[in-house]
Amino acid sequence: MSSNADIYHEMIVDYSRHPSNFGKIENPTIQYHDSNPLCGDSIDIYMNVDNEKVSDIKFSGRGCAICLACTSVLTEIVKGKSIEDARKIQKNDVLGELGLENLQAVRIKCALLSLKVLKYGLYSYLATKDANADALKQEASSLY
Amino acid sequence: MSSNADIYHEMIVDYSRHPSNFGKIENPTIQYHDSNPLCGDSIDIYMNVDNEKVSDIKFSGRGCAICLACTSVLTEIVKGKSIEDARKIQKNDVLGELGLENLQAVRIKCALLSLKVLKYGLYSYLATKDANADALKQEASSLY
Amino acid sequence: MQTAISVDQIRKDFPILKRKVRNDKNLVYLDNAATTQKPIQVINAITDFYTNHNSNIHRAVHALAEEATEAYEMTRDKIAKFLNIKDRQEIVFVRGTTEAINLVAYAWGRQTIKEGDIIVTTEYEHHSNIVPWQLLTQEKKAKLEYIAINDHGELILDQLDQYLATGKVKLVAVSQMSNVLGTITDVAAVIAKCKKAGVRVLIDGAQSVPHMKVDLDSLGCDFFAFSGHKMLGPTGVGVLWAKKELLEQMAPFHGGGDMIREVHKYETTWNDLPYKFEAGTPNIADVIGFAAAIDYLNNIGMDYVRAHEIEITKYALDRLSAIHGIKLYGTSDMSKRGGVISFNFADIHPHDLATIIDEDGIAIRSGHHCAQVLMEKLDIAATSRASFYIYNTKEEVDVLINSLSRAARLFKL
Amino acid sequence: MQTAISVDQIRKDFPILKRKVRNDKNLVYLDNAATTQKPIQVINAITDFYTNHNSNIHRAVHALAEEATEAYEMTRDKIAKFLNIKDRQEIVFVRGTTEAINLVAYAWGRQTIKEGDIIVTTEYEHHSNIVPWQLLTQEKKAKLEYIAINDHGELILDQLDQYLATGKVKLVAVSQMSNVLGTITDVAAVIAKCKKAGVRVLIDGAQSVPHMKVDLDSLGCDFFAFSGHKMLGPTGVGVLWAKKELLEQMAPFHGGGDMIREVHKYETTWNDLPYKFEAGTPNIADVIGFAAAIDYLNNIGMDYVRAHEIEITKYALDRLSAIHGIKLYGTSDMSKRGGVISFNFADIHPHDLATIIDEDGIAIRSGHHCAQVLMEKLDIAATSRASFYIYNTKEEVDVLINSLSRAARLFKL
Ligand SMILES: Cc1ncc(COP(=O)(O)O)c(C=O)c1O
Ligand SMILES: Cc1ncc(COP(=O)(O)O)c(C=O)c1O
Repeated sequence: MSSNADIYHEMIVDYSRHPSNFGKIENPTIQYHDSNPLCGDSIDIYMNVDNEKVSDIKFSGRGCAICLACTSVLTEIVKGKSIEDARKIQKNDVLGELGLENLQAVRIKCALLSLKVLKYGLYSYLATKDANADALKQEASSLY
Repeated sequence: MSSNADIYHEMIVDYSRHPSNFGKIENPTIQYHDSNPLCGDSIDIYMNVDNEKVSDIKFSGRGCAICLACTSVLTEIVKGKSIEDARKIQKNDVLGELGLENLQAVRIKCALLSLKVLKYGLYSYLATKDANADALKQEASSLY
Repeated sequence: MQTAISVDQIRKDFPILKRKVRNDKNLVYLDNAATTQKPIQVINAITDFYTNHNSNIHRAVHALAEEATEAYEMTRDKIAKFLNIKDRQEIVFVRGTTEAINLVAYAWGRQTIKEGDIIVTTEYEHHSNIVPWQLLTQEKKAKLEYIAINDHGELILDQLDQYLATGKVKLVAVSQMSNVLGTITDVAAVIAKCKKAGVRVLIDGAQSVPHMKVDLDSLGCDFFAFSGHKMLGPTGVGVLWAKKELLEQMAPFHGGGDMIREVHKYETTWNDLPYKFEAGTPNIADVIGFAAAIDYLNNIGMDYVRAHEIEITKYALDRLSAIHGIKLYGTSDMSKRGGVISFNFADIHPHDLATIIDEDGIAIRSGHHCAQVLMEKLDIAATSRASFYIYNTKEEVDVLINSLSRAARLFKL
Repeated sequence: MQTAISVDQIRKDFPILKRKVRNDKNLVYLDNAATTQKPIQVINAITDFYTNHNSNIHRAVHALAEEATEAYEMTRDKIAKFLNIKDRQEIVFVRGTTEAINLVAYAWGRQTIKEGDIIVTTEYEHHSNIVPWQLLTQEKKAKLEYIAINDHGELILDQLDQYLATGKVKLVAVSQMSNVLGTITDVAAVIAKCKKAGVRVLIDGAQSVPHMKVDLDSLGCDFFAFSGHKMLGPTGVGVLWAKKELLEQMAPFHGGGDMIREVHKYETTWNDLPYKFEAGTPNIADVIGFAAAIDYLNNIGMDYVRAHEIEITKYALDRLSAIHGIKLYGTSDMSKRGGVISFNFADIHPHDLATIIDEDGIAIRSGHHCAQVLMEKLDIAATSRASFYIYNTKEEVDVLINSLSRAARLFKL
């Protein structure tokens, strides 16, 4: 296991103070909220969809540095992607960016809360349009 | 601790097969029922009271040899006694007759079920007449 | 197959079996339906937890909390595998079978059962599978009905058909093995009938899970309850398993820590399964100790457990039935019975009998065994009950038989 | 007075304190409000039970059952003496504080609370003393009200007067010590007010009983709940104490074995107290282990416990308040606070802080501490919490302080 303190490199600390895409979108196409019952971290994600592309994404809420850094990276990855590509994002796409692949079990929930919210959000959007939307819900609920 | 098997001397075995005062009284002055929640033993005591004396006493129900022997002895002691004397009967008055003073804790309940029923029965009779009746109830409930 | 397993070997793992009781007699422990003894592996697991890893779980990030949480959750995985449960989120830790059944009565029953509905149970149930339904049906002005038993101590399943035909049955609650008669219920038949009628089934597995292979995925019931302490595990831990869709629909039971998602002053949302039903600090050490019990059973194999019990129960039934004055209860068909023998000996009250043979170091149970409805049905006050487990031997049965003859002498039979 | 007691001596009784965590760091365990560590005496008591005496209780006559029953019931006597409870029948064993409070909500609350009634709790309660009342008041269309806290983290008791003045309050449920702020509630004042108004009081003693002398006879509340695992005892055992008259009037909670007097098919009568509320096989081994914890505390004396905690908490508050960027919560008046320190460090999220200092072997808790209503009130998401017990030392506080400066460097404070 990597040392926990190694986690707190400059990028994470910076993201925690200056998160990317932090804010709200008025009347977004998609909005989803979830929280981590163990620690109270809480994330809302807002997305606008144009031509089946995520034209804009923002998030609000509060969380630890891990949570804010991962959410920042996630929103950066998603922005501009097609819905089809966005739904394929895996946890290591986010963790890898930040060198968090070996995060201890109890902190992984902080790192993946936003991915969970994203997947549920996409599911809520696709539920009525896409026969395979249920897979997204499954994925989201099994994330941790 | 005395050997458990010593308990089962002839007198106890005899009483268990031929209990004293076994039966019912129709329309008795006092009737009381209780059971041992741990083993299901169950005793009803019936008493007729004349001139504040227990002129007749009988019991029905089922129980182990210890229970039936002690109930037999108890009814023999009570029969003919004044209410005042009957209420004073202590557990060792019964246990002593049968050499059961050192009965193991878990069997003491079998031995004292009938004394408990007697005391509650007398209480039910005295409750409205005797200012000190509550003491009987206390005694009964603290018997084991 | 594990042909190498021997009872002698197994007995070495149970330190209490070396104990002398009363007048320096070897302990002969035949009260396994009440609770089983614990192998050193289980005792060590608890000691190890308190010595090296003790912490509260789920909510902290420090090293001990991480270790404790992981070990606690690993028990859930082991139970899932042991009983072929596909989704670990369906496993709720409780104190034991009794709490599991009460949880269903409160959290599912109170929102489901309406006036005039029927809950069906059986005449050979343990009080834990009767009293919660009495309380619930009384509260809801519903009805409780009983499937009767025949002379062999088996359920008369035609009666279930009759109840189901009313269209009012909402739940059938039945044990998979009677703790008094040892009868193994044909739960597959019960569940098939109920499924056809769209009726929920709760199985009390307190006596079955410890003694035979149970596959919850193929069984197909809706609720299943059992206790750790009857299968080598510590006291204070048991399991409620229920189908996820039911757990999701159910109201929470206990409110408190861990079962919530977000608490506000006037409204609260619930945590994911199974935590929604695990309020407060759970019995962490014993849940972890329970895993060692499951490992132990896996190691010897449930097939061995069942085979050993059949062998010893058969032997005991043979020897007991040769004694004049012994009345045996339950079926003699070993394919339909577990390692539990209830009997009466002439007119000796079971309590007296238990006290007398206790003098020879023998631990049996006497009384109503929390099955007073069955006692009423059999028209007896009590039975004596010898119940076996993996460490019992035929020699121990012989000690019991000899001791019975001493009782016969004392009572001049 | 036991002047001979030293922390060094006490630490020797706790095997886990010798453990190294993470990169060979000494364990510095400051998460005692979540659960305490266990002395070898408690671990040995559990081992001894399973090794020598294990049996189910109450219903059998054999030697092991007798020993187990006696040991189990002896814990009840020890608790009675420890808390000055006059009647041992008022002591009900449960899993912990959470189950105790839920038991009251179900068995007393459901028959007592009516539409329009008010239950009063406080802003600094643990979820265990909020969510059960939310569930109950929602079911009964009653109201839940909160006594607010002032800037020192103390209850504004005038608000209690206002609620009581409505004449609609049926229960006031308040903790004797906050698990986040450490505030010691003036429960004597609360109870006096409620008694005058004829209102029942439930005290959550989860954080008080482990840390200070509690005398239930002189306190005079109606219900009292606490957990064994927060006072050196095993997980899975706690106590509900309630006045006998209340326990007698209350409906049973769980139905099952041991809580009944006579079970018939359609009606059942209840066992005497406290067994009416102890359905099913209880957590026997841990109840017995709990007695060893009480012996341990009696041995060092609750006066010592409190004095030691005051000393170490004062020291920690002094050192923490000297650090730039540390925000402390709760009162600085040590006569009104226990050994719990919640704090925040600049803009470092408590989870990150806990992870960083865990690297130095330090176990603190971070998060909402099951007190989200309080977090909302303080307008924060979480705090870091260090909580002390009899084995903590000033040197351990120093380790914490040093580790905080490492966190400051990482976060470039
Ligand atoms: C004040 C308070 N009340 C209740 C509880 C709940 O106790 P348990 O988790 O043992 O049920 C706790 C501890 O978590 C507490 O600190
Ligand atoms: C068939 C059956 N059901 C339920 C129970 C209750 O289990 P527990 O006492 O562990 O809650 C038992 C054991 O006593 C049992 O044998």
